[in-house]
Order: sequence, then C-alpha cells, then structure tokens
Amino acid sequence: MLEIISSALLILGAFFSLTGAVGLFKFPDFFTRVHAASVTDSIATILIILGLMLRSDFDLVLVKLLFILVFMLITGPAAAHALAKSARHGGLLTLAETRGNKKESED
Amino acid sequence: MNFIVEHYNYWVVVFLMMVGFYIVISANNLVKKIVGLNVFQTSVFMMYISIGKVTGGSAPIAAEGITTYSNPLPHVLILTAIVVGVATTAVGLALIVRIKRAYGTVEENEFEHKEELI
Amino acid sequence: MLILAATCIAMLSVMALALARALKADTAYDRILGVNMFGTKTALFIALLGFLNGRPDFLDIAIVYALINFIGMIAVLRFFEYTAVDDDQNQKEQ
Amino acid sequence: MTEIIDLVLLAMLAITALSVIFIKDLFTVVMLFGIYSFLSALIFVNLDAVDVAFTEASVGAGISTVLMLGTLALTGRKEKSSSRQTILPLLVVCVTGAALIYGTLDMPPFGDPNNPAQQHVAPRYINDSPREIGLPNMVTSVLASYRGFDTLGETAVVFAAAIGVLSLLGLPKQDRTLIQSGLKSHLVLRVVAKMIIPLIVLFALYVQFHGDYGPGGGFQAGVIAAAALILYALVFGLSVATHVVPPKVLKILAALGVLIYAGTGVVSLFLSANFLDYSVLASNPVAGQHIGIIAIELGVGITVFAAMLSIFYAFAGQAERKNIQ
Repeated sequence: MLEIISSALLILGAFFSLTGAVGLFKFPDFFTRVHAASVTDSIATILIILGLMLRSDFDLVLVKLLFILVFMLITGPAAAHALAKSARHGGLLTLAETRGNKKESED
Repeated sequence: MNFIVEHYNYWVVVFLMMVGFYIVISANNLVKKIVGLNVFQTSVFMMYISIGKVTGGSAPIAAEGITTYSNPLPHVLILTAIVVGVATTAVGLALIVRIKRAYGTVEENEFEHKEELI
Repeated sequence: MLILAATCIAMLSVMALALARALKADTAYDRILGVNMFGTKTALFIALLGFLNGRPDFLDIAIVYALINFIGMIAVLRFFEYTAVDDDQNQKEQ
Repeated sequence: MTEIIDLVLLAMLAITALSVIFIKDLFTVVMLFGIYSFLSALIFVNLDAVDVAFTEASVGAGISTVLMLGTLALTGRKEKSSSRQTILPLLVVCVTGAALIYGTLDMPPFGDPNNPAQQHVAPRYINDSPREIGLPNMVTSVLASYRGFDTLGETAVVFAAAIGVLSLLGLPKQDRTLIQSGLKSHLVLRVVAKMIIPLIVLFALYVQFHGDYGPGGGFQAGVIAAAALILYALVFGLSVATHVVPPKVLKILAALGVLIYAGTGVVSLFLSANFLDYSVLASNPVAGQHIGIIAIELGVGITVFAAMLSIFYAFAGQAERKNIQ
C-alpha cells in the first residue's frame, strides 16, 4: 500500500518538475518564468521527498529527508523571491509593461 | 558497442582535457585561463574516479549485505587533490587581483606591452 | 524500482532542460534561474539515486547541494548589486 | 542504469565545458563553471565516490564560484576580443588529444573488477580496514590512518595557500563601528539567512563527527562551516562578519589545526610508535585508531575552515575597499 502511494507521489513530482522545465522555455517574460520554475520546484520537492520518506524505515534517513525538505522549502522560495526582486531593480519589465511601452511609443 | 561503453569515460576525459588545455593556451583573459585550468584539473579527477569504479560495486562504506566495493584509494587521492586545487586556484585569483591593480588590466596581451613602460 | 528509475530519468531530462536554459538565455537573470533550477533538481536526483542504488544513507550530499546552491545564488545577487553600483558610476563619469 | 546515467551526465559535462570556450561574458563563464562542478560531483556520486562528490560539491562548486565572482567584481566581467590566432593552439590541442585517445585504446575496460588498479592495495583496504581501524568508511580510514602522512602534507598546502593569499591581498581590519552593508534591500533574505545559518553550522558539526561512519570528514566540514560564515558576510556585510569571527582569530586557528595534526603524530612518537601511528594512543589498538582519527580530522577541519574563511575575507575586503574609493 505504502509502495503504491509513494509511487503515485513520485510520478506526480516528476510530472510537476517536467511542467516547470517546459514553462522555463515557453513562458513569455522573465517573471512568469520565475513563477513556473519556483512554484513547481517547491511542489516537486514536497512530493518527491514525501514519496521517498514513505519508502524509508524509521531511522536517520527519514530525519535527513525531513531536513532536506525543510531546508529546500525555506531557501527555494526565498531565492526565487530575491532573484525576481533583483531583476525588478535591475530594470526588467513584465510583458504587460513592455506592451504598454510599445503602445505609448506608437501613439 | 561494448568497446564504446568500455572506453566512453576515458574519451570524455580526454575531450575535457583538450577543452581545458585549449582554454589555457588560447584565452587572453587571466580569469578565463583559471577556469580552463580548473576544467583540465577536473578531467584528471574524473580519470582517477573512473579507474576506481567496479561494475556492480558500491560506495566504499562498509554496510551489511554488500560484498563488492569500488576502489577507495583513488577517492582518497582525489578528495585531497580537490581541496588543494581550490587552494591553489585562490592563490591564482589573488595574483590576478594584484595584476589588475598593478597594470590596470587582466588581458594578457595588454600588460605584456605595459611591462616595457615600467 | 521501476518507478524510481522512471523518476530518475524524468529528473535527468529536467536537468538537461535547465542546462539548456542556462546555456542559451535571453538575460543574465534567466541564466541564474536555469542554474538555480539545475541545482535544486540535482539535489532531488541525488536523493533518488541513493534509493535506486539501495544506499539511501548518502543523503548528506543532497543537503550540501541544496545548501551550496543557495549560497551561490546569494553570491550572484550580491555580485549584481555590486556591479550595478559600478555601472551607475561609469555612466556618471561618462 | 548506472551506465545510462553515466553516459547522459558525461555528455552534459562535455557540452558545458565546450560552451565555456565560446562565451565572452565572464560572468556566464563562472555560472557555467558552477554547473560544471555540480555535474562532476554528480558523476562522482554515480561512480560510487561519495566522499569525493561531497568535497567537489562544497569546495569546487561553492567556494570556487564565490571566489571567482569576487575576482570578477574587481577585474570587470567582459573579456576583450583578442586578435590572437587560434589555429596553432587548436593544432597543439588536437595532436595531444589524438595521442591521448590512442593511449586510451590500451586502457583496461571501464569497471572491470579484474583491472590492474583493483588488484594491489585496494583489496587489503577493503577487506582489512573495517577490522584494523574499526570504521565503516574506508575512505576515512585510508585518508586519516594509512595515508595520514600524505594528508598532513595536503593540510599544510592549504595552510600555505592561505598564507600566500593573505600576503598578496592582506586581511581586512576589524572595524570598531558596525557598518551594515550587504543585501540591505532584501529583507526576506536577511530573515531566511538568520534562520538557516544555525542549521548549516549544525550540519557542519554533524559532517565533522559523523565522517567516520558516512561520507564526510574534516575537509568537508571545514568548508561547510566556512560557507555558513560566507553566507553571513554576503547577506549582512563584511564588517558584521568580522565581528563574529575576527581575522586575527582565523590566523591563530589556521596554525592551530596543523599543530593539532602534527601534534598527534608527535604524541604517537613519544609513545614509542611511528609518526602518526595511532594504535598506541589507547590500550586497545582499534580504540587508539579511533581517537587518533577524530583528533586529526578535527585538526584538518579547523585548518580548512580558517584557511577558506580568511581567503574569502581577503577577497571581500578588496572588493569592499574598491567600493568605498
């Protein structure tokens, strides 16, 4: 039973990471791409680590997996946020803004 | 096919070595030269670790139910080599910072001319 | 076992895509995003590899990956703040 | 499965290395070098070298990348296009490569258990070291006990490299006033950094003292502990970090680590055994080996920590000075 649940979680996790990777190429501007990468990163981490936790015994391995989960859940979104903020300060525009600018220049 | 699988690792090692070598002798920028040196160095590490691998073996940390282990000796040699490699890279980078301060450039062909001026 | 192997292969392809993104990016930020994604996916891949090879006690390496990935990210951001100040000064001088 | 992963990862590694040649933006080169280090660490995991992967991930990918970015901040990030001819270097490289490829044709097949490299010292390490040294991690046994003299030399090299960098760049002075610099505008990062730095230090201690049983040891633990303080300095500014660990203390620590290592050897000399023969440190040889390994790993950890952190301080001090001017 545990095996089946764990397999389902792993497959879901793999699916979400793949969608994230596709989003990294397909989305139109940088901020949507950050969104695609970081959100799927978090969900894939949760799903895959949970899936692996169900496969391990109650010992040090479980604690380490928990540590990885906590660590990645703290640092991942923080890094993505900081990157987006830094890009914003560096002068990157969202797609809507670039379109708006184009219209203004056309007018 | 078997022949390719048996030598693939070594060929990639040679390729990496060539790339690193090329960067070292052709790049003008000293920082890039250091990167090339590191690429070269990693190819040597890869060579040692490939030699130490045993098919069907496991990491050389004794555990129950495991009979074949990979060779631990290359691991020891390379482990210390990595740390020493980074230490020497740091010395190289520090030299580059000093070169930049003394000559105002880190491009090799530019400070060669300036040497005559000083 | 099969599921683990399949997940491993999926992770490998995600890593390849992230690498492609880092190699071929429009802006520097996209590149960093690719590198960051590569790092987190590699950490997960190592965890999976440990279970696949039946030696799950090597999760320490996955922890180091997650850790160093974060520190590298911070270093890059700091570098950007630093060089941004530099660029401003250059523009003023010009 | 191992072979397939090996094929794919090595191909990715080759592509990454190749693209370094053609890229003129040095920042991109350094980012790719970070990926290159991560990938090679992953290949080491796949080829069963977990300890090596541990070191490569923490030292190669972490410290090298940070130091290279520091250098770029001081020297500028664009490589100027050169008028140098590329044909001669290419020719030299191709000739060397062809010679090496010709050499690999005689190499024994990859992974064959009957290879000459697997026949001589390795069986003894694999079969006898868990009994003689009493540690499951054979790499630690060989590193710290069988080849302890070698490792003493490596530790001395790290120490010497730190001295070299300090004599070239100099350590920053400890400021009396606390100047908060660093990533001032990133409030989220500051909070997160405060949360995870204790975790990192805890993990470093775990790696230091669990290295006998799992992957890890003094080299890795020292680097991870240094990474925690590097993170602190990056987020809160160098002057705050020098208040926590003053540069003066680092100088003493770097020497202390080598001293602990060599001192352990001298103690075993006084107990009428060979230099760095730990068996005499306790009444039971196995227990003696264990005490000796813990002592010298501690020495290695302290030296590597102090050396890496003082190298980082030296680079960061230069960058900060340039910023003020």
